[in-house]
Amino acid sequence: MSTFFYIILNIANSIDNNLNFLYNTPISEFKEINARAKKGGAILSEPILKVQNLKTVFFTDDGQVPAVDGIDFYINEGEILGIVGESGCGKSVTSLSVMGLVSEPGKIVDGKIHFNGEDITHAPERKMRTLRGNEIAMIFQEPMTSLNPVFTIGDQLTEAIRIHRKISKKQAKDRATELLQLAGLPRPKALLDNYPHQLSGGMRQRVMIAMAMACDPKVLIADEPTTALDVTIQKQILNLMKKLNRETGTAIVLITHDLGVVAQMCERVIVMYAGKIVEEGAVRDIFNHPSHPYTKGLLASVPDLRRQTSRLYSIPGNVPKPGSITEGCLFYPRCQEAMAICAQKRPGLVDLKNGHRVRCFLHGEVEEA
Amino acid sequence: MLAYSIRRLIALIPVLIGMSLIVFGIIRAIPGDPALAILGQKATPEALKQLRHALGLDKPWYTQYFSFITDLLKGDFGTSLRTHAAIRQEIWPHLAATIELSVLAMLIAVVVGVNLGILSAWKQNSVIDVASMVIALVGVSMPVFWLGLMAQWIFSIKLGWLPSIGRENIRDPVTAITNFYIIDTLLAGRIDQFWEIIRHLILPSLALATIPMAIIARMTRSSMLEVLRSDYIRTARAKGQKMFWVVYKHALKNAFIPVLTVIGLQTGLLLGGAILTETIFGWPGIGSYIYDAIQYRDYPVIQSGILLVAFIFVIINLIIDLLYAAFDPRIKYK
Amino acid sequence: MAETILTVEDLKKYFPIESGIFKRTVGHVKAVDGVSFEIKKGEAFGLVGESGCGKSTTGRMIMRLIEPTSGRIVFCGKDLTAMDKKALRKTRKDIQMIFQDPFASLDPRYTVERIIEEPMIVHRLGSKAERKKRVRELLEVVGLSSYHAKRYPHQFSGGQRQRIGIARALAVNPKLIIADEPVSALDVSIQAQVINLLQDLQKQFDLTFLFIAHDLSVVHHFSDRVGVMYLGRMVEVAESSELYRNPKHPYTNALLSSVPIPDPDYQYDSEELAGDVPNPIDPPKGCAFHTRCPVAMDICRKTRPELKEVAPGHLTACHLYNN
Amino acid sequence: MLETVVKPNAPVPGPEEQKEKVDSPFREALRSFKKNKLAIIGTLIILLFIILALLAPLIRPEGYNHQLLADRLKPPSSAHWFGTDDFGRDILTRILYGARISLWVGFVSVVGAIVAGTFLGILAGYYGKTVDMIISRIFDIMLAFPSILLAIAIVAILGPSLQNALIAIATVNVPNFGRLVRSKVLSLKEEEFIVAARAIGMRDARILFYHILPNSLAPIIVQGTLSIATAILDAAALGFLGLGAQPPQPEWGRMLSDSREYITNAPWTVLFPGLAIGLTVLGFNLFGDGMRDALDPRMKK
Amino acid sequence: SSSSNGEQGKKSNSNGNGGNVLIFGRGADATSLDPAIVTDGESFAVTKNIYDTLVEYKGQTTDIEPALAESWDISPDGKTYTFHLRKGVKFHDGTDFNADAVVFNFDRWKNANDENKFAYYPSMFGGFGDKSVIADVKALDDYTVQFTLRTPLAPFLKDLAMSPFAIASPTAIKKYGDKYGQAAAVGTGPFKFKEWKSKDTITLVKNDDYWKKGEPQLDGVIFKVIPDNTARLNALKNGEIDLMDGVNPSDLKDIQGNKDLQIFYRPPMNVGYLGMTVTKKPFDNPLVRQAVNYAVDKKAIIDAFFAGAADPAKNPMPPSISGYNDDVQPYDYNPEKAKELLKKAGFPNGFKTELWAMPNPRPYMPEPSKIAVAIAHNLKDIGIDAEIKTFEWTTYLDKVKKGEAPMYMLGWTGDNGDADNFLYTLLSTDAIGSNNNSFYSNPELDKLLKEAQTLTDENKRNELYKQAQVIIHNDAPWVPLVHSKPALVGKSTIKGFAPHPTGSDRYVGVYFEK
Ligand SMILES: Nc1ncnc2c1ncn2[C@@H]1O[C@H](COP(=O)(O)OP(=O)(O)OP(=O)(O)O)[C@@H](O)[C@H]1O
Ligand SMILES: Nc1ncnc2c1ncn2[C@@H]1O[C@H](COP(=O)(O)OP(=O)(O)OP(=O)(O)O)[C@@H](O)[C@H]1O
Ligand SMILES: [Mg+2]
Ligand SMILES: [Mg+2]
Repeated sequence: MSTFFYIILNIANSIDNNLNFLYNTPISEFKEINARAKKGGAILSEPILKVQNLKTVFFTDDGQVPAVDGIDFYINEGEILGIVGESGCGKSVTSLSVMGLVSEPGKIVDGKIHFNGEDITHAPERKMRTLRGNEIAMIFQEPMTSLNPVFTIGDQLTEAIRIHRKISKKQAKDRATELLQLAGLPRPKALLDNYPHQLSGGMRQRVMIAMAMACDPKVLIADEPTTALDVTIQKQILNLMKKLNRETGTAIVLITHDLGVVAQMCERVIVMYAGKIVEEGAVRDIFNHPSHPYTKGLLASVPDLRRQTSRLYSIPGNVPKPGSITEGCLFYPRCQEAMAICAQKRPGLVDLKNGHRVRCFLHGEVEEA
Repeated sequence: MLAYSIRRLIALIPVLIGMSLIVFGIIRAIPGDPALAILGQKATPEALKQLRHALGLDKPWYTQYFSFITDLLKGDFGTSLRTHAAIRQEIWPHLAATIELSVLAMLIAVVVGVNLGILSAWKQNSVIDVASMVIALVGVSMPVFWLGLMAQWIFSIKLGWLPSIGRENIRDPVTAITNFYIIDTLLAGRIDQFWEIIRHLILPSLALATIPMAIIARMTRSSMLEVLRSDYIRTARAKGQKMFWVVYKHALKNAFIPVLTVIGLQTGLLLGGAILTETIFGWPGIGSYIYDAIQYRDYPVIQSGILLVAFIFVIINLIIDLLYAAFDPRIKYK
Repeated sequence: MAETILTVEDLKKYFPIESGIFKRTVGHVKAVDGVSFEIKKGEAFGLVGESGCGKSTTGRMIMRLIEPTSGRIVFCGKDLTAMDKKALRKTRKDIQMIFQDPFASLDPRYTVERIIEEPMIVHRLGSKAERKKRVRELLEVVGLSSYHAKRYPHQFSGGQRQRIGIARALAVNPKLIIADEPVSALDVSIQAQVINLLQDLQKQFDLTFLFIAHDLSVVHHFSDRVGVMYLGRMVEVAESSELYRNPKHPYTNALLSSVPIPDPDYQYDSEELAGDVPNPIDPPKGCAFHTRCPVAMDICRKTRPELKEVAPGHLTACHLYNN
Repeated sequence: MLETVVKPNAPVPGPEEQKEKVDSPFREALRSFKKNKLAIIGTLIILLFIILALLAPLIRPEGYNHQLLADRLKPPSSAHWFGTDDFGRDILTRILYGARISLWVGFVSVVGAIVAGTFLGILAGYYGKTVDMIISRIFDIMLAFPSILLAIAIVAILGPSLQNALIAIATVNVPNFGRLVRSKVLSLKEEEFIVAARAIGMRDARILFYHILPNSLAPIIVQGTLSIATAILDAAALGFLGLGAQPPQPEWGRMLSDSREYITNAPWTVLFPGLAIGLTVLGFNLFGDGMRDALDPRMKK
Repeated sequence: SSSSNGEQGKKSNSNGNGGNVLIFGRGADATSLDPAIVTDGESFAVTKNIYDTLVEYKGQTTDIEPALAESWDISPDGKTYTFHLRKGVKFHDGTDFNADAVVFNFDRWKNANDENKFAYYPSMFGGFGDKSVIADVKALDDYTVQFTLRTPLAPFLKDLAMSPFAIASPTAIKKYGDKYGQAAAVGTGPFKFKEWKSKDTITLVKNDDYWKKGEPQLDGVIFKVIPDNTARLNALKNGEIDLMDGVNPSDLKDIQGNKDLQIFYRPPMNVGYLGMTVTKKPFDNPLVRQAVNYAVDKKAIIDAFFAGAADPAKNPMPPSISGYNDDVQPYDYNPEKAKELLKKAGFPNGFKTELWAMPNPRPYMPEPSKIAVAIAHNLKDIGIDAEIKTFEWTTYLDKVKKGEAPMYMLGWTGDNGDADNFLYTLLSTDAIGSNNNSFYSNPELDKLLKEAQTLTDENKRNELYKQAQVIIHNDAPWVPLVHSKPALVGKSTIKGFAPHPTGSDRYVGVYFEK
């Protein structure tokens, strides 16, 4: 039932995107539209998080690294959005940019981030603090190192709660216990007094999830939450996230490099390559009809348990570092379907149907703006 | 933890025995005759011979070592060759003087150094960072004795703000109870005297604190930088915690662990290495006590003094190890 | 089929847990607890299992980089466990290893040329010129160019480094290659390149592989036969396709159903394994898997099941198949 | 002997593979070192002192012991930039010649400590067990002694002289390097590339000298340069106590202690030697820090 | 500094200590307060004020005046001394001072036979028990003591005035046993021992019952250890101490210009010299030794490193001691002559040698290593290349005494103001192995010195000593450098202080000007 609901929502949003209407609308109007929409009782609503043309550059000694090079995406309430891409393509920097946590020497140089209709791109630290962990929460790839080793689980959980909720320590503790239970952890009460090192990786990742859920965030950004875990544990964690998403309606941005995980979890997916979005759309569309040669290659190069192929498809060459390719399509050097134009011009995103977009000249000669 | 400490202490025994052997060996290897040192320039050869006999210096070394060790095990440091006083009684005031000085110096070094390090790391590459790191670098680069001299010259000779030497106002001596004058004056209820003690402590403790402060600041900074890059700091920030608390709560407790090692090492160094500062500031501490004894070849005093300092050093390290457990729950001593 | 090149019999490794200053042994990590299998010439034998189940330890014991606590390793008819140091060094020419971490397994101070040449120097193969020539050939074989020879490892990407590691392993014409998670650290697109390369080399040089990985789909793809390990023990051994089609052990089953399939329409078996892998210091009595096993029986808590052939060429250690 | 490889696989062209500079790790380190302003300042300071030390006989051919009692304790002037000391000797000249002593002591004592420490550290780290136990305990014991007292004792045994101060400083530093090398050997032993070397069938000795030692070099060099700084300070401290260089050698610490009685009347006699020590030590500290940043991968991203 | 004075005054009043306590700053601590067992000046400086001796040096001389003995008779053969003791004197512990106390003290030293304990007794009186010059000490009545000597001893009375022969309370000595001198020190002197903080302070308080009426005028004396000369002077300038010794000569000029401070010069009873080991080549050649004598510019050295607080020396003993030969013509500073002599001795191009310098300052030489540098520079001028070597003090003494040094610097402070204490002690053949470190031996000289020891006629003795000095001058085993007048610096309010040549001062007659 809920899946159906989401599909509808997706379609509605895709239409909006295609109209390219909302992007250029000032916030005040946005609110108006929203109000109108509510009045009319329509399910059409603005995305909870919207990123436009985000560009985050690292100003290193060896020059500028455009880790995130002008990406657009949005996520609606209650949705699970997948972001896939290989190592170094800018997935983490994207999420950190949204959180306002890009560290030196990185800087958001361009673009807009709207949360709940509000522009938070360059919001002051004070404002960001009220959002972080409260409205937007985040969990990281490494469960082993993401918890502070010298404080108890209880300390860290109650802290997460008490930063945003004016409640007593006792109440915070109760809430923490509840959260741990929600995350499916056994003996939640006893766990509060444990230190991270006394927990297994899977348990720690659950604690991280519990912590992220502490203040019922509207958006949860999960940056490769299961990469470090064994498959059986990964399954537990993924199931947990799905359950939370269903029960609390928290929108999840699921960052991963595992296409299997995306297929299992997400409704919509963004494929990133070297700091740019190369393809975007509903999971089914993309898995069934990958349009970008990179996406195609990626899908073909994953061994599938269900069949014994003699040889895997492999994309030649290496993933380039963002900024290392200055001319033409970023994928051009590895592309098997490359054309002359690919070497000279940068492709822009071409809209296919149903919000399926692809950055490739094969689908139309749209140049990057 | 108690059991662990006891086991550590037991394990110290071979180290201490090794140390005592080395100290003993070194001292006997030092040329120069204690008898001559005692009797001085005017000594006659017969007198020297007789004194050597009286002091037991003509016995074979192993006999001397054995009696030294057996006495030591009985808690007896022996008597000074020169003053004939029981070392146990003589040494304490000196040790207390040095401890008082070192503890204060270390306190200054830790408080200032850690905060300087934190600020630098927090505001990496800012003016504050560069400034405090330059200060720290200059701090480790300047010879302490020179700094001490300069401080003395400026603050007590030129400006006359602070007393230049000693632990107390000589005209108003402290009645020693614990020999920690800060405590003694308070016990005696003499606030005026207490301030006088503090005034005497300021220059030498600052001079002594310079190097450890600089080292601690640098260590804190680099350790802090590493910690600030770690995932759990990102987690803490992602919770919406204020940067101040992220730094002072989450980062510091982790970053402090390597700093702790440095603090332990430096405290040990201060105890034994205060000689120069003690000389300059006329501080009647253990360093000058031992140095004096070396000059006079006062074997029992050198032996006991160095061993005591080394022992304290080892104990400090043990305490530091136990403190690790307090800071880092991953370390468990059982 | 072909002759057996490697036989591992009841291999065990108990790491002592030392404690205190006196280094008293207070217990043991039973990293590998009685593992047996054999590998035939020209075959790729895959070893899967969750983290910490003893895969690497097994691999390293075969190279005698770790001394086994007990058990026998017979390689080409020679008992490796009984060899002295010198003989062992000689044999190492025939068994080579590829490591998981392409960043840590190459000495950062040497050029690629030197790294690949070193095994030949150690085993005194060829003249200097011959060795140089061969290095270049090897580089080409693994898909690098000979102009890469003068570079240092840090100037390569992960996939390229892994190729260098492979070239080094090939340098002395080994008979058996132990590949310990050779692709786990690599990106998806690069992973396929390396797997393909390994497969090509296997055919080209008639190599035998012990292929260790935690990713079941990779093992499934690469290996002819697969062994599944759980907590230091082998729980199932079968031909690759047989294992997927017809898993016997509940653990293998769970493992298979946990692998995310890159297909949005795939229907997952919603059952998930409860709990974590138990602590190898204190493994559960009886069948080590019974604490997480959905179909555990009484006997599983008491008796440890033996690895037995339950179908031709299909072995499993589970009480379900005891009668 | 070697079988020729037949069919080459298709090479994988990478975009960045065309013409990249081939940089050894050393060159890379050098490059990052060059970018470090403070480190460059440190290098310049050291170079300055080295040049001055080398050129001292040319700049001041009259030597460091040219006394003119009539010119005692003259304040800085155009004739004597840093003034004169109580023998009427030019302080600048003495500082120039003193640089030779300080640099020499710092360098030689540290090299001595490195050689001895590395040897012991390798023994302890690689052979482990009893050897390790014994050596480590000796290091523990040596480190438990206050180093300045230990140095004083050693000088007392050998007699006060520059050479003996040098030996004392080297000895005191041995356990530092020993421990460093030992821990480095221990950690490298677990590194995968060492495991790989063993897997190749390499002998222990070869692993030690071709892989473990070269990889321990960076921290040793870093620690070494920083130790030169402390060694110079230690030598000055010993000189200050009269246990180092003997007069009329222009050792800076000795110059300080010889003129500290003039601090009120002729402060320049104290000021300049102190500054010379501080500056040189600062130079080595800056240089060492730069080396650490350049060589220690932990400090890199 | 005046403000800090006032402040301190206030505070000390609150402590009930009185502002009338003199604080004496010095470089080292005493070793024991039992003067009989110590040999170091720092101990005597304290005991001098706790104890009295039978007779006392007068003023700043080494002449004798009554002290605990009001008067004495000497038998014509010079072998019996009868002392009439002062009546009504009490030890600080309240016990009576009387003849028995004197006998007790002398018996204690004489019969000990333990040089570890009593170093000065055997060295001044020839040994313990039967070897001692003192055959017997007995009480004739409560206040009369008779000493019987085996042979006449010319400096006997001067010896008795020495600090080690101070009379201590028998009761206290018995009571404290081994701890006497550490835990307690009980004499009859002007001040009572109160507290000793090792290596820090020794506090003496006024003895209200002192036999000399109206003395002491101070309420107490505190001896404060400040090892460093500069630091000590700073402390004085800051008003933390009142008086100090061990002044850097270089500071004297500055002090002279300071209204708040005054300088006291201790009359010299010492000699600082450059010794040559005559058994070592090339110093076995008197010409070489003379050449060295001509080479050293004493005046320049005194100007530079004594700030004038020393007299150039030409004899091995200071002029204040009777028997000094002022007719000896000094070797003047004359490098040309020195070179000539060297040439004559067969060293036209000079030679290489070592010049040993003491590591730490001594009363007769405040900055030995600097003086060594200056001397080496002088020697260089005549072609002698002398490398300066230093050892730690005990090692230095040890090696010098063993004759290992070719040239060495050393000195001597007189004990009792007698010529014998210089010439015989330092340059007789008998003294080789103890204090004749040049290993100089001249039978002619020995004969003169031996003879002088037994004479009681002052003039005849002096004649012999004058001859001796000529011999020594010609043989030139030393370069006598200086007789230093060590400076003490005090607040200008200190009155009545006159430092004594022996180096131990009494704070009797000393007061602060209001
Ligand atoms: N602090 C930094 N300084 C310089 N470059 C950086 C920094 N952080 C990230 N980058 C660069 O930004 C690019 C994107 O990094 P990011 O961490 O977002 O990749 P990712 O997609 O999350 O990869 P992974 O899957 O490995 O986590 C990388 O090429 C990286 O080199
Ligand atoms: N040197 C060692 N000392 C003690 N325990 C060890 C040692 N090496 C490995 N172990 C333990 O042995 C067990 C098996 O380790 P092993 O590395 O073989 O696992 P693995 O299956 O390769 O895991 P991974 O997938 O994480 O590589 C683990 O519990 C590990 O902690
Ligand atoms: Mg990432
Ligand atoms: Mg492994």
